Amino acid sequence: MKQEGKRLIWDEYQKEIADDNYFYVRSCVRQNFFPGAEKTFLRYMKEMGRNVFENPSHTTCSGIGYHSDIVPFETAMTMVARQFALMTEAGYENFVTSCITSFGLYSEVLETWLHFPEVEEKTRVHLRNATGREFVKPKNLAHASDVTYKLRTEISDAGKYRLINQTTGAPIRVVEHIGCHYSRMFPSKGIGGAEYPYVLVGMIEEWGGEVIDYPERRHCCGFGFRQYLVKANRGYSVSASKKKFDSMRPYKPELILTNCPGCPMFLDRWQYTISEMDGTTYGENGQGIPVMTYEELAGLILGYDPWDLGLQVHQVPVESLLDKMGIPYDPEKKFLDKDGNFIGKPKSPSFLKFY
Amino acid sequence: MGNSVIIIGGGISGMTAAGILVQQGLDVTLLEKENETGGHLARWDRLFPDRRKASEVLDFVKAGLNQVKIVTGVTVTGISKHDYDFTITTRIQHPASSIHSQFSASALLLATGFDLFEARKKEEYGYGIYNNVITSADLEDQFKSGKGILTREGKIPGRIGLVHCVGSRDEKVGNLYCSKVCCVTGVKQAIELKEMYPASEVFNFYMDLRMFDRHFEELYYEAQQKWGVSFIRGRLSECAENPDGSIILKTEDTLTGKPLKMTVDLLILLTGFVPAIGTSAICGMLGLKSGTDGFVNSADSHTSNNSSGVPGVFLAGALKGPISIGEAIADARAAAVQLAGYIKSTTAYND
Amino acid sequence: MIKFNLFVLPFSLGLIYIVYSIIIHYYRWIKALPAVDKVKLATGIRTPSKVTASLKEIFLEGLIHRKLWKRNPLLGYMHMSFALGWFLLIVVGNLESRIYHGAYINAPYYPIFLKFFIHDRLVLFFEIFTVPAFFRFIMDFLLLFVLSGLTLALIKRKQSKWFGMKQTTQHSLFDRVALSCLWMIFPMRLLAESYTAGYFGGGGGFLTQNLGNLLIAVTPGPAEIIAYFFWWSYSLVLGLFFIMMPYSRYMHIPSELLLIVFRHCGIQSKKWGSSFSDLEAHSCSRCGVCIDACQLDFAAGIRNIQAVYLIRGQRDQYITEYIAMTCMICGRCQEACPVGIKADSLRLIKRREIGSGQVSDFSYITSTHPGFADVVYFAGCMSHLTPSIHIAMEGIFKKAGVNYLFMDQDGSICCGRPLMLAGKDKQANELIEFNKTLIRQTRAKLLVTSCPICYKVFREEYNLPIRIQHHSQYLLELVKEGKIALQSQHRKVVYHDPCDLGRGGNVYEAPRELLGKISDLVATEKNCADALCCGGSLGLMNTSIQKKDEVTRNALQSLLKNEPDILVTACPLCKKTFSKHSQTEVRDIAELVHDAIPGRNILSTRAILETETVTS
Amino acid sequence: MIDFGYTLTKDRQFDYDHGDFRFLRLVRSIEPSLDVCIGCGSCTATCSASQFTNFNIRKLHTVIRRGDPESIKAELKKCMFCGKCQLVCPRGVNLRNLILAMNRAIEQLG
Repeated sequence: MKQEGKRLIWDEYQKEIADDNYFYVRSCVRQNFFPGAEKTFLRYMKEMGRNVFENPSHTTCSGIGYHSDIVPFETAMTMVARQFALMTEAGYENFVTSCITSFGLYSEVLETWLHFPEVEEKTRVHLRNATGREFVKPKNLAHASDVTYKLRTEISDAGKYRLINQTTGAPIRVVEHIGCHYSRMFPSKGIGGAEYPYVLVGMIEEWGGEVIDYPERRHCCGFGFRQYLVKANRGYSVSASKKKFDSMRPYKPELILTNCPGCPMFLDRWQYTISEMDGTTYGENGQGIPVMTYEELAGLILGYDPWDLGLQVHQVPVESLLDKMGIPYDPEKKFLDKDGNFIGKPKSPSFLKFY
Repeated sequence: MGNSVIIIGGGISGMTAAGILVQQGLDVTLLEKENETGGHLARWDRLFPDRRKASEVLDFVKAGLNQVKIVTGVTVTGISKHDYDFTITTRIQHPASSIHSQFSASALLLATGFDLFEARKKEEYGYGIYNNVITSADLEDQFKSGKGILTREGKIPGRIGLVHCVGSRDEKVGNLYCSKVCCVTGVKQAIELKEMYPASEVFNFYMDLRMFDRHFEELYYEAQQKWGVSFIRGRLSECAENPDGSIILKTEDTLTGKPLKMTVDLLILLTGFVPAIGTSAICGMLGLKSGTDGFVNSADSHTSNNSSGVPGVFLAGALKGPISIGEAIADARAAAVQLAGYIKSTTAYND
Repeated sequence: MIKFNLFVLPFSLGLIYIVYSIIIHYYRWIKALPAVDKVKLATGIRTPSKVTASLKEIFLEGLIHRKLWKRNPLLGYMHMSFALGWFLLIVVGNLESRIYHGAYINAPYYPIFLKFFIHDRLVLFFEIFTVPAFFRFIMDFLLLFVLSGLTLALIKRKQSKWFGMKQTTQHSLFDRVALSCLWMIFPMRLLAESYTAGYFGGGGGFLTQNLGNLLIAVTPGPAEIIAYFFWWSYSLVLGLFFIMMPYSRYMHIPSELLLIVFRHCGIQSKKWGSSFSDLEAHSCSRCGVCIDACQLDFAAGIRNIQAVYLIRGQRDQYITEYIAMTCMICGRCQEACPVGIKADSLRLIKRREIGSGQVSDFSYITSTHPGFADVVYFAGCMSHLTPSIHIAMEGIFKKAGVNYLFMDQDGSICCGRPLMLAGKDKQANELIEFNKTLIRQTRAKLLVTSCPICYKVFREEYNLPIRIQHHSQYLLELVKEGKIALQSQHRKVVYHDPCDLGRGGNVYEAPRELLGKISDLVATEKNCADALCCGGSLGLMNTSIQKKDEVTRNALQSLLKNEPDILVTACPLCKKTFSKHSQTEVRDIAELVHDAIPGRNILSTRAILETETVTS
Repeated sequence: MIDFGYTLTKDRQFDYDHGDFRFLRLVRSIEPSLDVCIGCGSCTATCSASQFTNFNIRKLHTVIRRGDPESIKAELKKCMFCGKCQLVCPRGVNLRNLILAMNRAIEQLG
C-alpha cells in the first residue's frame, strides 16, 4: 500500500467547510441509537468557541422515507426546503447535518436544483403553499463529521488522551467506515472523495491511531434501509455486516469508527446477532470490536467521562478500548443515569464476551 | 515560399512522415518535446499480433531520417502564419533557463500523438496505491528490462489479471470512445505472461473483445487454446489490497450473471489513449477544432483525413484518435504525400 | 512299433495344450450363451442346410479367404497359402503317414515329423511314379506354397503398400512372439527335412532332396547333428506357437470357425457384452484391413483407435474410453472386415457401459395432440439448421397434394439416436416413447424423415406399425405413382451416400434412381457400401474440429474428383458438414427434386419462401 | 443459538479463490475445447431442451470454469444430446463430448 498514492487523491478532494456559525440539524434516529453523540458534538463545539444554532421546529428531512421508497422526491424536496427556511429565518447560511443520509439528500436536492432551476422554483411554490415560508439556499453545506475533521487539530491539542495503547505504545488499529450517502453519490462533496474518504482517516491520524484498509471497506454496513426495515430482508442486512467483519478480522482491528446513524448501530448490534447465530466473534478473546461515532471518540480524546458519552448503551462493550487508551472509568456507574438511578443491565450474551 | 516543412511530434507518425518528405527533396525539421524521438513505441517491447520487437520497427523508421533536422526537448509556444509561411516559436525545456528559438516553414505536419490514460483516475483500481497494480505500459517496461515480471514482494505472480478498457468506454472518466488497440495488447501481454510463467493463471477481464484487424482474432483463439488464458466478460468494478499485498477483484461474470470475487497477485490495467496534453494548445494557435473526445478533427474523416482544414497544416497519426502502429505508419505516409503535393502546387503557383 | 524321439516332446506338449485350450474356450463360449441362443445352436447343428452352409463358409473364408481375395488378391493369396497350405500339409501328411507306411493309427507327432523317421532312398526312373514319390512331391509342393506366402508376409511387414495397405497393425508382445514362431515353423521344417534327406541321400521330394544335397555339399560339420538340431527347432517353434496361440491373435483361427457356426445358427450380437461379442473379439485376425478402411486413420492421422485395437482391447478386457469414443460409427470398417466382425456394435457396447450410469431427466417434455394426417413428416433436428431441406419437402408435399403433418415444425424432441450413439440407450427410450406416442396419434400410415440418423432409429428402435421412409425413397415413390412429374435439369451431380442411410439403412438405389431422372449423375471413387463419411458424424465424440475438418476435406477431394456441378447428399448433417469446406454447391436430394418440378424451377431458398407465401 | 426470524444468507457471488476446480480439471482433460468458448450463446439459442426449460449449456460449462459446478448436476440431465449446439458453435467447441465429460465429472466427483 502506497500512502502517497492516496494523498494525491485526497489532495484532489478537498472541500470548503465554514469556520463558524452553523445551523445544526439533528438526525431522526441517532438520539435513540447513540444518545450521547449529538450532545457531545454540541459540547465540544461550544468548548472550541464555535457558534452552533438549533431550531426545535426542525423535523425529519424525510431521507429515511425517501430511501425506503415511501416518500416521493417532490415531498422530500419540500421538506428540505422547509429546513432551509428555518435556517434562513434564524439568519444562518452554514448548514450542518448530523445525519449522513440527510447530508446525502440535501446534496442531492441542491444538485438537482442547480441543474433544474424550474424544479427549485416549483419547490418554492410547494413550500409557500404549504407553510408560507421562503428560503435562501445555504452558502455552505457540511456534515458534522466534516466540521469535526476541520477541528481535529484543535481537539487533539486540547485532548487528554490519544489513540495509542498506553501499555505498548503502539497506535490503536482503527477501521473507519463511512456512510454510503456521504460521498458515494457526489464524490466531490466528501473530504477525500468516494474511494478513499479522508474525513475519518484525518481524525484517526491526527489523534494518533493507525488506519486499517481492508478489502471490504467499501461494503455497506448492512443497514440498506429496506434490507433492515423489512424483516424478511433482514438476513441480507446481517450477512452484509458479516462480510465486512470477516474481511477486517485478519487485520485485528481494535475500534470501528463511523460517521453515519445506521453504520455504528448495525456494526455494533449485529456483532451480537452474528455471535448468537453462528457463534462467531470478531474482537480479541471472544469479545467484539468496539464501535464508535466520531463524536464519541472526540469526546474520549477530550477526556469526557465515558458514561456521559452514552457508551454504556453500546452492544459491544468499549472498556477494552478505554483501558488501552488509559481512560479512567467507574464500572459501578456504568448503568446509572445522571441522577444516579440504576437503569437496568443487559443480559449476558451466549458467545460475545462482556468485558 | 520555400520547400521547408516542420513536423511537430517525433513519434512513429512524425518520423515516418519525415522520412518520406526528405525523400521528396524537402527540407524537414522535426520538433520533439521529449529528449528522444520514438514516442510511445520506444517504450514498447513487442508488437501485436506477431510479437516482433518494437525496436525493429523503430530502427526501420529512424533509418530514413539522416537528412532530417531533429530538434528534441522543445515545446512549441507559438505559431503564426503569413501568406504561405509559418513561423514557429519554441522553448527549450531546461531546469536552469528556458531558451526560445524560432523556425519557419512553408507547411506544417502535426503528429503530436496521444498520451496514455492516467490510471490513477480510476481510483477504485488503486493504481499508485496498491503495490501490485501496474499499467500495460509499466508491464512493457518490465518486459523490456528482461528481468522477469515479479510482484512487489519479489514473487512470481501465480495469478495475474489484465483489465481491459481502463480509461476507455467509460463515461465516469469522460472517455466514451474505444481505444481500439488495448484489446489485442491485452491478449498479447496475456500470452507473453503465460509464456514466461506457464504455471501461472492469467485472466483477462473484458467488456467486448474488439479484435479488429487481421490475425487478431486468431491471436485471441491462440491465447485460449494454446496458452490457456481465461477470459471473463465483466468490467472490473473495484479492487482492494489483501494483507499479503495481493489484489482482490470484484467484477461480474456477465456470462453467468453472477458477481465474482478473485484474488490476483498482479493486476495489469490496459490503459487507453487520451489526447496528448500539448495538442490542444497547438490547435488553439492554428484554430483547429477537436471533437468532444478531445482528438483533433480532420477536414473530412473519409476523404481528407490528413488535411486540417487550414491550408498548409496537415495531420498524421494518433492525434486524430486511437490507432495502431501499422495504421500510424500508413497514415503518416499518406499525410506526407499530401503535404508534398501541397508544397509543389503552392511553389509552382508562387514561382 | 511306435517310433519316438525326444525332440517330439515340445510339439506334443504344445498340441495337447492348444487342443485343451480350444475345448475350454468353446465350452465357455457355448455355456455362456443365453438360453435362447443355446436352443438356436442345438437346432442349427442338427439342420443339414445350416451345417453345409457353415462348412462352405469355413472353407471359403477360413481357408481360401475369399473376401480378402476380393479386396486384394496378393493379400488373399498370402493368407490362403498359409491357411490352405498348412491345412493341406496336415491332411496330406496324415494320408502319407498312414497310406504309405501302413500305420493307420499313429501318434499325432508322427505325420508332422515323418521325414525324421522315414528317409528311404527311391531310385530314379523306376520309383518316381510310385505312391511315396507322389506324396513326397505333393508335400514339397505344399511346403513351397506355404513358404511363398511366408515370403509375401515378410515383404508385407516392410512394404505394406504393395498389398494395397497403407497401414499395418501394431502388434502386442504375445502377438509378436507368436508371429515369430509361426514364421520360423516352415523354414525350420524345410531345413530339417532337407538336411535329413541330404544326409541319408533320400526321403525328400524335389525341393527338400535337392536342397538337402546342396546343403550337405556346401556346409561343413556333422550333417546328422545339424539335421537333428533343426528337428528340435522345428518341434520347439511349433510347440511354442501352440502355447502362445490362446494368448495371441492366432486364436482367431479356431474362434472364427465357431463364430461361423454361431452366425449360421442365427445367433447375433447383443446390446451388452456377451459370449457372442467375446467370440467375435477372438475371431479377429488383426489383419489390419479395418485400419485402411478408417477415415480417421487415412484422413485425420488418428492411428490408435481402429476396430483392430478396439477388438484387442475387448479381448484383453480393457477398452479405454478414448478408444470407445473416438469413432464415427460410419460402418466402413465392418463392411471391410474379412471376418465380418461388427466392430461398431462392439464399440457401442462399450459406450453403453460408460453412458448407462448417467442420468437424464426429460420430464419437461409435454405435448399437445399433433393432429391427424396420412403422412407424418419428421424433418429432424439437423434439418432445422438446413431449412432449405424441409422447405423443399413441404413444397413437394403441397405440389403432390399429400395430406401431411410436419411433426417437428417448431423444433423437435430428438429421435434418440444421438443419445444411443453416446451409449445412453435407456435415456433415449424416453424420447423414443414420446415421439412414438405423437406419431401414433396422427394415425398416419407413413412416416417420412429427411434425416438418415432419425431414419435408422425409427426403423430399428421404434417398432412402429407403419411404413417408414427416408425422403429419397418417398420422393421416388411419388414420382413412380405419378404424383409429381420431374424435368431433368441436366446438371452434372455426384451423390454422396450418408452413412446411416447407406451402410446403416441399406438405401443405395432409391436416391440414385431419383437422381437419374432429374440430373446427370456421375460416378465417384467410393460408392455405396464403400462410401466415405462426411466427417460430421454424431458418433464421433471426442475429436477436435480440426481433425474432423481433415476428414471432411479428404472426403470432398474424393467426391469432387469428377468436377460435378453439384454435390448431392441426402442428409442434413452431411450437407452442413460439406458446405463448410466445399467450393462446389452442396444440396440435398429433396431440394433438387423440388427444383425439378416444372414451374417450380427455383434455386434459392428465399424464392421458395416467397412462393410459399404466395401459394399459401 | 437464538432464532431471530432471519438468518445469515450465503453469498451469491463466485468466490474464485475458494472455488471447486476438480470438475474443471477433469472436464478439461477429457475435452479441452471448452477453453475456446467466446460466450456467443448460439449453442443455447439452437438447443431443443432450452426451448422447453431454462437449460443453458453455455452457462453450465461457464460455471465449471468459475469453480462453482454445483448447479450443473440437476441441469445436465435435460440434454437430449442431439448435437445442434456443436453444429452451430463458431469456435468448434466439441459440446457433445463436453457434456459427456461433465457427466463423467458428476459420476466421479459427485
